[in-house]
Amino acid sequence: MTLYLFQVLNGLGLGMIYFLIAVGLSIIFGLLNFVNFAHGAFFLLGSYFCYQVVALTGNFWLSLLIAPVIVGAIAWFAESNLLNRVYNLPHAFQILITLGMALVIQESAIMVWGTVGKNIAVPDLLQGIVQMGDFAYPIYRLFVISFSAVIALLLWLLLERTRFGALVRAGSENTEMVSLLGVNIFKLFSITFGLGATLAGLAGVLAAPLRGADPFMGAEILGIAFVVVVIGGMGSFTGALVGGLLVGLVQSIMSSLWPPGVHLMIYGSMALVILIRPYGLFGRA
Amino acid sequence: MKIPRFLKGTTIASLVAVLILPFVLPSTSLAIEVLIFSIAALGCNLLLGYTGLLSFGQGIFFGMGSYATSLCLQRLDAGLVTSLLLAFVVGGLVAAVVGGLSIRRRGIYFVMLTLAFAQMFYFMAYTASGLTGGDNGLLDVPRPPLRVFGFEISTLGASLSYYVFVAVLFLAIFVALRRIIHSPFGSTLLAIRDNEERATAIGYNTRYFKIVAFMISGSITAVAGGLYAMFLNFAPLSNIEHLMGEQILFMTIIGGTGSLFGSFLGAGFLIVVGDVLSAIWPRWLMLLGFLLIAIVLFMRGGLWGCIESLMGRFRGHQNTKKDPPLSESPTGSLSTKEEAKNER
Amino acid sequence: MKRRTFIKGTLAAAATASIPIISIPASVRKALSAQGKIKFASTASVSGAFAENGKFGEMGSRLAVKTVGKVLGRDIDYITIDTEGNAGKAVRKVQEAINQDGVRFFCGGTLSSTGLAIGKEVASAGGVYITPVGADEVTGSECNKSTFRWSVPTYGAIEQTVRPLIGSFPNAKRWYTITPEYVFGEALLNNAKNVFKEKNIEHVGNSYHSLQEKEFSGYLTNAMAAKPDVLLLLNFGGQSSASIRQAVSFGMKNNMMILLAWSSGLEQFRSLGPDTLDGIYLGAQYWHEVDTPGNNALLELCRKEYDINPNYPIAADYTGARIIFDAITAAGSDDPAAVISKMEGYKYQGPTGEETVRAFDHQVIKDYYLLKGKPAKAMKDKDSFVDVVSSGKSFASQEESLCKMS
Amino acid sequence: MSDNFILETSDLGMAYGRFVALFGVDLKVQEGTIHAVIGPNGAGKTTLFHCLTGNRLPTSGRVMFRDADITRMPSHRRIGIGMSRSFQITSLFQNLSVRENLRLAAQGRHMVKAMNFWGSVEGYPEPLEISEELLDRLGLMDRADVIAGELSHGQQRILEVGMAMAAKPKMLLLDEPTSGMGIDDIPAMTRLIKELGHDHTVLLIEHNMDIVMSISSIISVMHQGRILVEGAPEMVQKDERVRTAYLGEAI
Amino acid sequence: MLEVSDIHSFYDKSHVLMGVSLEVRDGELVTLLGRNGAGKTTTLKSIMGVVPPRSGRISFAGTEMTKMKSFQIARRGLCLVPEQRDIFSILTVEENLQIAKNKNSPWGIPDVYKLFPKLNERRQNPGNNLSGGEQQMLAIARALVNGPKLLILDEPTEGLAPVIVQEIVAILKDIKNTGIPVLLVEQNINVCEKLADRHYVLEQGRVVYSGTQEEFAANKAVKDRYLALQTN
Repeated sequence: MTLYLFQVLNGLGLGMIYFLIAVGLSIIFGLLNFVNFAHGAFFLLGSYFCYQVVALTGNFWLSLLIAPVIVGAIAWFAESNLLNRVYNLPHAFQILITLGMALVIQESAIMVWGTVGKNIAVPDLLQGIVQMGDFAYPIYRLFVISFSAVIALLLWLLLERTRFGALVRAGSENTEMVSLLGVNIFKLFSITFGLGATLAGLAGVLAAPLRGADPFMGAEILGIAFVVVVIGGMGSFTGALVGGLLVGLVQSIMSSLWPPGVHLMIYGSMALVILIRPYGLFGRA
Repeated sequence: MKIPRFLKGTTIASLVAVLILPFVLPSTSLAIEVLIFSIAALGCNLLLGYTGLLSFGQGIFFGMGSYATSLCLQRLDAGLVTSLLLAFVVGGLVAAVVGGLSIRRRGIYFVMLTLAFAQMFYFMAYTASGLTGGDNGLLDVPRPPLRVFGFEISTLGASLSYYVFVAVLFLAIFVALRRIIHSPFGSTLLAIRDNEERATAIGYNTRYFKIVAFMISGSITAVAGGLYAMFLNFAPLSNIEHLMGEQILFMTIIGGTGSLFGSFLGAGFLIVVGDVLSAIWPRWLMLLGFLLIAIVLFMRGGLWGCIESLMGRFRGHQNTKKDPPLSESPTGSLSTKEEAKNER
Repeated sequence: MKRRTFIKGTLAAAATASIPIISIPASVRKALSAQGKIKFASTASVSGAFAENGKFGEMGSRLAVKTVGKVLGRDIDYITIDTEGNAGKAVRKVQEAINQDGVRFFCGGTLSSTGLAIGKEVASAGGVYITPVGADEVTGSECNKSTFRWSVPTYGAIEQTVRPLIGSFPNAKRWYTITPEYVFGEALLNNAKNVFKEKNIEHVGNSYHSLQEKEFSGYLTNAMAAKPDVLLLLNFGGQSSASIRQAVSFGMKNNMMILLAWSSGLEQFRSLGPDTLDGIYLGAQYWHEVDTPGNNALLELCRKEYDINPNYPIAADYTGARIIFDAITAAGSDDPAAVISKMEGYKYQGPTGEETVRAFDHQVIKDYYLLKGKPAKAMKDKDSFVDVVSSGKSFASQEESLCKMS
Repeated sequence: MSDNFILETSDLGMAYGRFVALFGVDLKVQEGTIHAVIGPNGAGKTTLFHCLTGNRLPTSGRVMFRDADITRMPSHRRIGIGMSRSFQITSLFQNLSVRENLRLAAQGRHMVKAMNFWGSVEGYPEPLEISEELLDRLGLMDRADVIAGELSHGQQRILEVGMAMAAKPKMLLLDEPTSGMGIDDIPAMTRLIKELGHDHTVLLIEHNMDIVMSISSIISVMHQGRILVEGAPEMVQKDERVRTAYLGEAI
Repeated sequence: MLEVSDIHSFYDKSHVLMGVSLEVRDGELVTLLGRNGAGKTTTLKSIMGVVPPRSGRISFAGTEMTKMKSFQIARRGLCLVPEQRDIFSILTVEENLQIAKNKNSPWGIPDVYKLFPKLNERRQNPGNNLSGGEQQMLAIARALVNGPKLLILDEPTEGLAPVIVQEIVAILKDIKNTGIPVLLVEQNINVCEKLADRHYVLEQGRVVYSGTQEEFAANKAVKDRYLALQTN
């Protein structure tokens, strides 16, 4: 029984990282109606920038601050110079151009950091474990859970309690009306895109000490992020949170129950959700 | 004598291309690979270019085709034609299931469903290692001689004779697809791609058409998979990866959707350029990334679109043909989104 | 490095393409090629998802080509084949090299599936191929006349890691395994189980995971629940790095020993870092600090040429290429059949000491190492991550071998 | 009693959540007439139209066509029983030629033949003949090979109606055929609809009163989800309730 | 204030406005009348830059606005209350107002709550919980807090019960009395006649009649010809 309790804890840790990646993807889709296949690449950049900052300064906390911001800035630049040209094109073109972008980022990462993965040490402050009976749980993982919970809370406050958040939500319903209220919708798009990428970058930083940085982690995580978004419902904060936790929990509990079926279950459940609830658990038509 | 429409134009171009391909490419085996993937891209094009369905699931059919052929050759000791026929049937059936479920949703959800199925089939193939060889793939796939009514026509042992065999199949499929496209069925697919709502309103049950399109596409792609397995004497797991589907999709789009010859151009371009660049620069995938971006920004008609507009300019009149719409509905546009929302 | 460029390829199109059409008889072609250079190809995944190994493998065979210079007084035409991490592409390119360029000598291969398939392709052309991939089938059930393997099979990897560890810690009676679910992992697991049975070890549990997995917290939790004395990791590459990293973060180093049966050597140790590695037991095919004549020579060459310490892929492909060149020289001909017969039973000073190419299954008989990570302050240079605990040769006998060479 | 009613609705109701768009509409369309449905904005005409074409499932009531209950029949099957529609917002195959648009519309009547993927289009002459005939009738012969998206707006509207005609229906449902048309194009459309009335039953939603009054035999005036008044044009024109409905209640 | 001269607008190929000219002067309430499909809503959308005119000029308070984007036009003080109301359904009443709030507006959020006490009661309700009348009130309130220099309303009484219509009319009167010019599209003639200073009538994308309230009230023929069912 304790085993499953711990698997739940693991699932939470995983789920929160999935949430951070997925929520950006989801908000971007909700507001911009834009399918971003480059989102995983922002996660990848987050991890590598984290590595770089730690390598230069030895300070993980600094990288937690800086790396996501740089990722966000890069995304902002890409959005306002490149992606904004394809908003009115069919989704197929959006998929294509962002897949192209993801490839460019991935290969650039290999050029800069090489093909061998990079190790990022857990910061001294968070090293060690909490012993709980027969089980131990890394302090860093507890930090990831609580830190991303705080981020989730802040994000929720941002989306639900501020004018900016209200604008994002309003825009996901009707961009034209938002612009008729005198809001520069293009700027709103850029900011939101940048924010989404920043969150993905943050997830990358948090994941770096857990799994290291490697050039293919972006493509890997993108699949999961889409599963989370589709299950939760595109454009929904709650959906991303519930979807992320759900996928995380399924993944870790399945690893005790039926390990080979983990991925089959994840993608199977996504297909099932689309077929039964087309707009996801919390999505709107 | 009247030449049937499906034999004119790009069919001649394909014939010429097939004849010169082994001479202009560095090797026959590269030419074989180009043709095999051209066949797969043709299958994809029927969906994407002629029906407006962006499927990430083409790898499923390719992989299933290669497994079906390989197993049929290895375990049933069947002949070449039988094995390819089996791939054809299996591809069609799998496509009916995958397509039939996926087309229940539109737009991005359709794409996501095809992606989910691609992953699921991959994990199934990976898990069923007794049948598929798992990660090692199926080794020792024979390439039996080509026999028609018991007469051995060729052993297909030499790569050139196998090239000829693949080329004949490629041309046959090309001509068949041209015929399909110009049939009442094919013309209806174009109508569905253009405006599904209207197609429904004038009496078409568009679901049937889409499923049949999926089946044809799946069968053709599966045959390509089968040919690939015999070509390599090997059916690797990567045949059924979603990356395979992605690659087939890239070929189709780079070549130009809505033009069958474009599929040949796209497959040829991606494979030859990939082969050349990978030899020169290990980071060649970055160039592919830039290429994809450039295609979206500057040449949405793909290579064939470029050729068409060049020919148009050459003839001195402007080409006014619009870019073919890519996805089943232009849900990408903001205005459409608003319209959808205001619709009560 | 030399490889056809596109321009050259197109210009020479007619010439090259005419080869299969005119279909020169094999004997004539062989005679023709005897006049020119010796063609030798390195296959490695330089682009794509497994580029980390591929890059070094290629460096190894290039080093061998450079060191040897000429064979039989003829230049070596060195060709690199990027397998793109894709077995299908690999086979196609090998086919091309065989048919178009007349290459008969190959080395390298990064992934098991690639190595197996290339072996089949080379065999059907009657060439020679030596590879360091992990798949036992290469010299086991799928063995063939053309294919040789430098790396120690899973049997030896387990024998030389699990057994000595049990020997040193007779009280560590409870073992838990984490296994990737495919042939390679399964083979390691079965070998381990045999040792467990023989040594009366309690195998307290096993977790399978898929080849895509990068998150091991779930499996590690399973392992913790079983309260083992030793955690035996049977995965490799990026997956084993992730497992170790996460196992260490779960504090598992404190309550149990961790043994990675099949590490990828130096590059992997670098990416993990000394803090993580400290105290971990690692099985390895090669370690650059081992003091043998063959290794010392390689070390010097590699430092001179690339200014780095050799790692496993470099050593493997260097040695593989050297074996082929030596055999050609010994045979006095580049006829593959003659070369193969010289390779069978060949004895030489390799990087791990004296190494022998076993004739009946083409397996190279060499040492496998059990290493132990040491703390950063004990490292005498930046690459000195581990101490060698033990080493030795363990190979299945001919009776046990699945290889039925035809 | 319903001998010559080709289309009947009984107690047709439609609610979108809390918003009720139709309150039990009983519409009866007599065979061989041009029947217009008019009404101010928000009267429920479009919703009624959606229910008749099968785009929306009504929340209550029935739709009968030639004595068969078609309330739940999917829209693509309505062509087969002789019902055909046009769209308010032009809905053509923009990238196909005018002739092909019409041919496809004619072909849709026989789904099974349309599924033939091996024969050639020429091997199935009936739709070709219908499309030639319609090109002539619509006055689009000289634009036959032009891509539909390149037609002028007026011509697109004409083609829009032509597409509905191609299925050789018993009854045509036309949704604002003149919508967005310039004044110069309207007479042609008026003439076309009037001619249609000779051999079809036509149900028409239209705002252009000139057209409605000059060609319809019966007019139903809708207001707030109900049929307010029904009758001949002269009668409807004079009805004070209709005037109030259009100009607004005194407040 | 607002001058629209000879604008031509298109939806794709369909030529909807064929030279519409009108003006709204300071402090004036002007109505735009006409049957469905006459081009009233399109005129408003052209003014707001949603459907930019292909030719012609639009200027407001002496500034040329023809090439501006919607949000720039809105920032100059043109506030549209659209026909569908376009209340953000997942936002609460309060949030709907907050995102529109402009500190330069003479109306703050408390002011509009005073104006529409019903909204005050429902301030924490999401937009999709409101009745049609409440939605209309919220749409107007939202425009007011946005700081209008010209208020543009598209059929504010459509589909509303007579009692609510009266309420809306009263509010519009109040707004007019503050001196803000209003451009009103309305089908209910009675509403128009109660409020307007001048009228324009649109038919087939052209202005076919314009006149003061007095002239219009007296002209039964124009009403029947263009607004009700009479034909020539």
